[in-house]
Amino acid sequence: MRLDAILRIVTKMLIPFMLIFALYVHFHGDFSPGGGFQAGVVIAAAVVFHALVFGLYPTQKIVPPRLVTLMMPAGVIIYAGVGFLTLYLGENFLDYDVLSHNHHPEKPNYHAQERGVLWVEVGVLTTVAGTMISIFYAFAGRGKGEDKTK
Amino acid sequence: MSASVSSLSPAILNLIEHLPALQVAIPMLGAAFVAMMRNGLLAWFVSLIISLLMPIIALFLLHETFVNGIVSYALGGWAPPVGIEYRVDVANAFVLVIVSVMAAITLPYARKVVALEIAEENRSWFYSMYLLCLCGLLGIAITGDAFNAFVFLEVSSLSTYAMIAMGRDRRALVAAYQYLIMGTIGATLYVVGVGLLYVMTGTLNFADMAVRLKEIEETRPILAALSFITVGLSLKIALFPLHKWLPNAYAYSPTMATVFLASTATKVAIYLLIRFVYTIYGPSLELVETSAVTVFVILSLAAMFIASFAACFQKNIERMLAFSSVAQIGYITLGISFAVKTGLTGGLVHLVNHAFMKGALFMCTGAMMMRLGNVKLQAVEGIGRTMPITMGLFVAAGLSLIGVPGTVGFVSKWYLALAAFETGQSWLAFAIMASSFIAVVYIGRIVEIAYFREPKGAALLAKDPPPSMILPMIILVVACFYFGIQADLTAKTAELAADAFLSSAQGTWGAVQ
Amino acid sequence: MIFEEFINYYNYFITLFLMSSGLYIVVARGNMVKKLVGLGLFQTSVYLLYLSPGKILGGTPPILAEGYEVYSNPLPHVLILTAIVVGVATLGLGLALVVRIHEAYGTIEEDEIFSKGDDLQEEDNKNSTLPGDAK
Amino acid sequence: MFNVDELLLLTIFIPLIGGVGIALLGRYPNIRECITLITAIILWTQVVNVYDYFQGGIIPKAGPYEVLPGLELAFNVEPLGMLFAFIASTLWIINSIYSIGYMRGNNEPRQTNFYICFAVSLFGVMGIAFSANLFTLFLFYEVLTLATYPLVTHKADENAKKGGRIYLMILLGTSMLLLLPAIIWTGALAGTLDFVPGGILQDKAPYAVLVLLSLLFMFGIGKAALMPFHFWLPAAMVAPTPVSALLHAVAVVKAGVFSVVKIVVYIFGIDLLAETGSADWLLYAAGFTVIVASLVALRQDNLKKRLAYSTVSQLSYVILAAAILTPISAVGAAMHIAAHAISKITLFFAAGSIYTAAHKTEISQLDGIGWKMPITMAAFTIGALSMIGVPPTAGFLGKWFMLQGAVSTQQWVAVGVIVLSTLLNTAYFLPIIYRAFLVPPKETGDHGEAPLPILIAISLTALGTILLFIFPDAALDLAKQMVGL
Amino acid sequence: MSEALINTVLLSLLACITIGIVRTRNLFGVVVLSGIYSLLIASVMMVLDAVDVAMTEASVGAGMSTVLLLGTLYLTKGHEMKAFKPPLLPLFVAIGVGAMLVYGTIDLPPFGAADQPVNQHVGPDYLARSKPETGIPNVVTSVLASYRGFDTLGETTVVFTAGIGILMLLRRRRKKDDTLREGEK
Repeated sequence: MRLDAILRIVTKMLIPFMLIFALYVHFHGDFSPGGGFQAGVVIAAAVVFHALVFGLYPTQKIVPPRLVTLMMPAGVIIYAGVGFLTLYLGENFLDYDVLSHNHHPEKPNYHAQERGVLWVEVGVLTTVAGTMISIFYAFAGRGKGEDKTK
Repeated sequence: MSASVSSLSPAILNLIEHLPALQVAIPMLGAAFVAMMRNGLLAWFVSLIISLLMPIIALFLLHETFVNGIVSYALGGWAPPVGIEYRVDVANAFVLVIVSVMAAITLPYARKVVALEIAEENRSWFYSMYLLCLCGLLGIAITGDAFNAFVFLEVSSLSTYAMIAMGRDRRALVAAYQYLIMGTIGATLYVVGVGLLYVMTGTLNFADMAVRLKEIEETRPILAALSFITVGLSLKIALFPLHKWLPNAYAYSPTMATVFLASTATKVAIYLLIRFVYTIYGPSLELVETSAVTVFVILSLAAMFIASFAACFQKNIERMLAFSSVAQIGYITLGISFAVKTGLTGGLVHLVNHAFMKGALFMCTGAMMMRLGNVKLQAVEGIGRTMPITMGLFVAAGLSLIGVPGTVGFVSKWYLALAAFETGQSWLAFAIMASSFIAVVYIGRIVEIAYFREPKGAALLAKDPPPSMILPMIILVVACFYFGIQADLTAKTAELAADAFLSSAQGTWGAVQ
Repeated sequence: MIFEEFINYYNYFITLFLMSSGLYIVVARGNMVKKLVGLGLFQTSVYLLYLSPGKILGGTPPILAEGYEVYSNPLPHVLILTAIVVGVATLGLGLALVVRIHEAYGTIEEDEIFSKGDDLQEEDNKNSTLPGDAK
Repeated sequence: MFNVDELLLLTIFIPLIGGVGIALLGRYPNIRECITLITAIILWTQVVNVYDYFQGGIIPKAGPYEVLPGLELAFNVEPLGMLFAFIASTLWIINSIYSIGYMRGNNEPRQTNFYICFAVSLFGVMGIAFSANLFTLFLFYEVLTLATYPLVTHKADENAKKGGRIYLMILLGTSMLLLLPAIIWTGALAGTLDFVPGGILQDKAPYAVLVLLSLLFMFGIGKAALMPFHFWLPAAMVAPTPVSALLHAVAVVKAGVFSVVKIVVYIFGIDLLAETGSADWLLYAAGFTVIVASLVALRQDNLKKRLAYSTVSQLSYVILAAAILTPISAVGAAMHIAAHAISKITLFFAAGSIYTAAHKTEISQLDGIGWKMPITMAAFTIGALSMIGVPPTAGFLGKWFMLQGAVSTQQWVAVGVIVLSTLLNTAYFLPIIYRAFLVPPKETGDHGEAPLPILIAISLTALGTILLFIFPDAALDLAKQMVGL
Repeated sequence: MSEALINTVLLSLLACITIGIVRTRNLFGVVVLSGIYSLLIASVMMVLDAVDVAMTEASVGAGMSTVLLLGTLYLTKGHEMKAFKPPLLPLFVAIGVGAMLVYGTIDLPPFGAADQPVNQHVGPDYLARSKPETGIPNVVTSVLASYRGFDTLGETTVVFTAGIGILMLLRRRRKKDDTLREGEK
């Protein structure tokens, strides 16, 4: 992957923007299209992009496979964890209303709902990004003949 | 929640109230944690704890449904139909108990075979897949929402494909691929059916759907939806002639996966089908008069005979048992298609009975596999002498499969044949008997090979598996006989479950507001 | 009038065309990658089936804002989001299996694989020595 | 110690307990065989105990234990069952003695398995004898089938495998495909499966269904060996002789005809069948079997095979007696069960004794053997006479009551069958006796009598054949109680 | 009406691409076509007001799936063999399912109507309740994460399941223990 310098510099400049875009997609999901899933895909795309330009090995140094592998269950744990937290606080599974300080069973609670939605979306993002990158690593690491990257 | 538990402390009471969510959420969270573990033994231990917890929750739920009828749980605190609802009656709880009990029995058995068959670094992931499969199956059985059922169907399916692909040799990969294709077609057809229903009713909640279907009655999208759902789920059930994936999938997957799937996976799909046919369509369609029932009877009969005959010609015991499973599924669907209480009870009680006997048979086969390297008929020659306990248990479970009186297989046959006479279709009773007699042939074949030939090769050195594997086998075989003599627990619960289905077909599953 | 009828049901016709084509590819083709693409088509048709009824002509996306009155139905969108994810998950797993099958058999054509053993049944497992000690 | 009901349950379970004991101590041959004998004797005393209670007017009952709604396990004592249990338990003692001699004399392998399965078979027999409803009967019927399968295939060679296959296929096949549907159908029609004097199907089923049911029941009980479901009996001849004795005399075929009689008397009811005529075909089917089986027996050179076909023929006597449908012929049926049991066991013991001592199996080899094995052949002669029905042997009694019944209702077909078959019996038994005593031996094989246990057993049964004729009262009383005479 | 017209045109294009996919035997061509297909269907989704879905389909269908397919083709073969079997059964199956769907859809409510059950029963509830109950203006997000949050948990689990499954199948092992799977080198 010895491509010319322009591509490498452009990539280096683009990737932060992609990540920022991912964060925008994630956190603005309440108001515009997007959310954890799409943001996760964008993050994964950024990593894939990096790997395509700089090679698998340098990318794996920055984003180690062990980390992305752990991200997959971590997202599920975050998501389900919110559910168990609401259970612990005495409401139904994934009933976010209870997540605020001044919780009244009957009154709707914007703050708590938004907080809950945010956290579960973080869970989705973690799992999706982790899975997508892992899958990419797995496919890329399984070269036709020898493992060139290792 | 109920008078019976009000005396308990508030914390416990709170927990009991949330049991439906815990039933699914615990294996899910457990799977995530197990996937993070590096140590296969630890992963097994955590899976074991979770698997032992599940039947306790399921039995609590069953008890709740005995006391209260229907237990409804609004996930996210949003009342249905806006939110997703878990709606448990005796019928669901019955299925939950079957699945979770089989899981709890499988896990102690699993440690040795998984250690033998699955590469070390994949072991914890394999257990994670198992827990996800369990989670998916329980999720399908417990949910009151058509789309939620699809999501959990996929959770269980994907984990199943992955587990099957971990089998002993390369054929497992092809088996997994075939199952993936068939399973996905099935799931997609199911979604199409649900989509049509959704377009016509505007809701995804089972109970709400049933109420609203009654208002619009028989329109063509509704009937098309029924056929899509039936065909889709029949693929998952492996109803003849959509069973092609099953023999390979069961024969080449790792032993633990075979044992667990054979005793649970198809059962849950059957439950979902009954739920649709009885609870959702029951109030609006005349069950008995639909010609679809005739088709179902014919397919069930075809499964009972053709698959049984196919079983007779298999050279591999696991494939033979897999074909026998297809035949046994035929009994269950036949029971359902009688559309009377006795028949439905027969079908439902066969769900649990078949889980017991097939679980036991596959466990014995797994033990043979462990000692002999394969379970082709030549390989098991003479093992009646060298592995007496395993083979003895195999024969005992085989008797149950044949339906000898005093075993659970007889109880199922009794109900089914009684239903045949009650509905005036006496010839079906003879068909049931004839097909179960074919089991004598294929079980008898193995008995002759195992007892009347001299052991050679690996069979000479083989010995019975360690106690951790024997014990689950014995438990299942004892269950096969105990519930054949004292069928109170299984048959009466199945009867109550049948009642629940039938009364839901009268539109009493409750409307939701 | 006929044109209107045509427009009214065009979505459903395309749905069933996609569905039939997808299913045709899955059943007729022996190439395992092609099959998975067909499976994808088959699943995609469902998206249309769900999304079409949710659309209200003259409506806007269900993002609440001042000045809009008619919104399309959000529920099908949510369901199809899930379905897309399920679809890609299935595709990924299927492709991973295809890669492994190619490594094991040297081909991804079903016909060639089955010709090596009648429906997988006859194949000998002479090399299936287990990693652990069986005794 | 136990109350009456527990006593009944205990009686049924004694053989099973004995079987467990044998399994646990199978390593020590002497102890193992002691346990067998002791169990047999305890069982006999218990059966006598139950009989005492029964004659004293107390009817022991156990159950019902509900398996599922409408399906119960239940036991009680009724005359025919009492008679059957008594015969079986008595003959088990003798058979055990004989087995010990035979199995040791022939150095058979896997003797522990043999004794275990034997005990379990007796468990099945006791269950059948004391069953109070069709389900219980069916359950133990199948227990008996499955427990005797390892016995039939005891030799574990190709022949044994084939014989066992036929044995299992016919017995399981008929019971599962015909008997079980019949039982379930009966349950669906009558709402109960209990054995009730006078039957439970009165006014419950139309004529056609009754005919169909009777066909299903009679052919479904494959153990009764009604043609064409008889050929498991010759096939099962591959088994060791004590097993053949068990099959033919003590347990299996007796369980078959016992079930037939029980179903005719307690499920259909004699009156119902006589009124509707729905079981008239049975008379002809049984008569056909009697004659044809006798003709086939004539042509057999293998001694055990000839005996086997004789059994097929004799069993159909019992069915014929039941099919005559008069109380007195039913008494004849019961008496014939007892008489045939004791005389046929004598004949089989004799065949086994010849095999053990002289290793001969064909009738043509038996020239002059009577002088070398006088006790054996004397016993054989008594048994054969009883089969023919010559007084003073037990076989006469059964035939006498049957004839009485047939004549009283003027069923000349039945009379003809009985007379003709008696002639045929004579024709296939007398030549054996003739050869044994009057034809000089061709070869000079050097053998004497069989081992002592065998001789003891064979003498006891031969004696029993005569004693049953002289003192028939106990058996006759029971038989008469059954039909309320 | 213009919405319906754009919709119609896009759908017709979709049908053409589908025919292309069925007929193409070069697998790279198939992958490219399926990428185009995904983009087209994403546009259809835009027209159908499903912006979230369109975004996902574009990134997943056109992006992720294509990358996966190309990766697979790189690891396997690029061309499809001619099928041995005559396509009668497949045609029958496809036509059967199609016919069933025709039968089923004829009575469906017409496209774009506001008065069908879907737009009467539960859907409007979300539109009406999202703002007051959760404060989230993007109703898709509120339904996805809150009202039907459990579905999304299940969906996340599906992704997780597939991910672990793929890793189990494809991850290079540290040691060569492949003796267990025959045929592999």
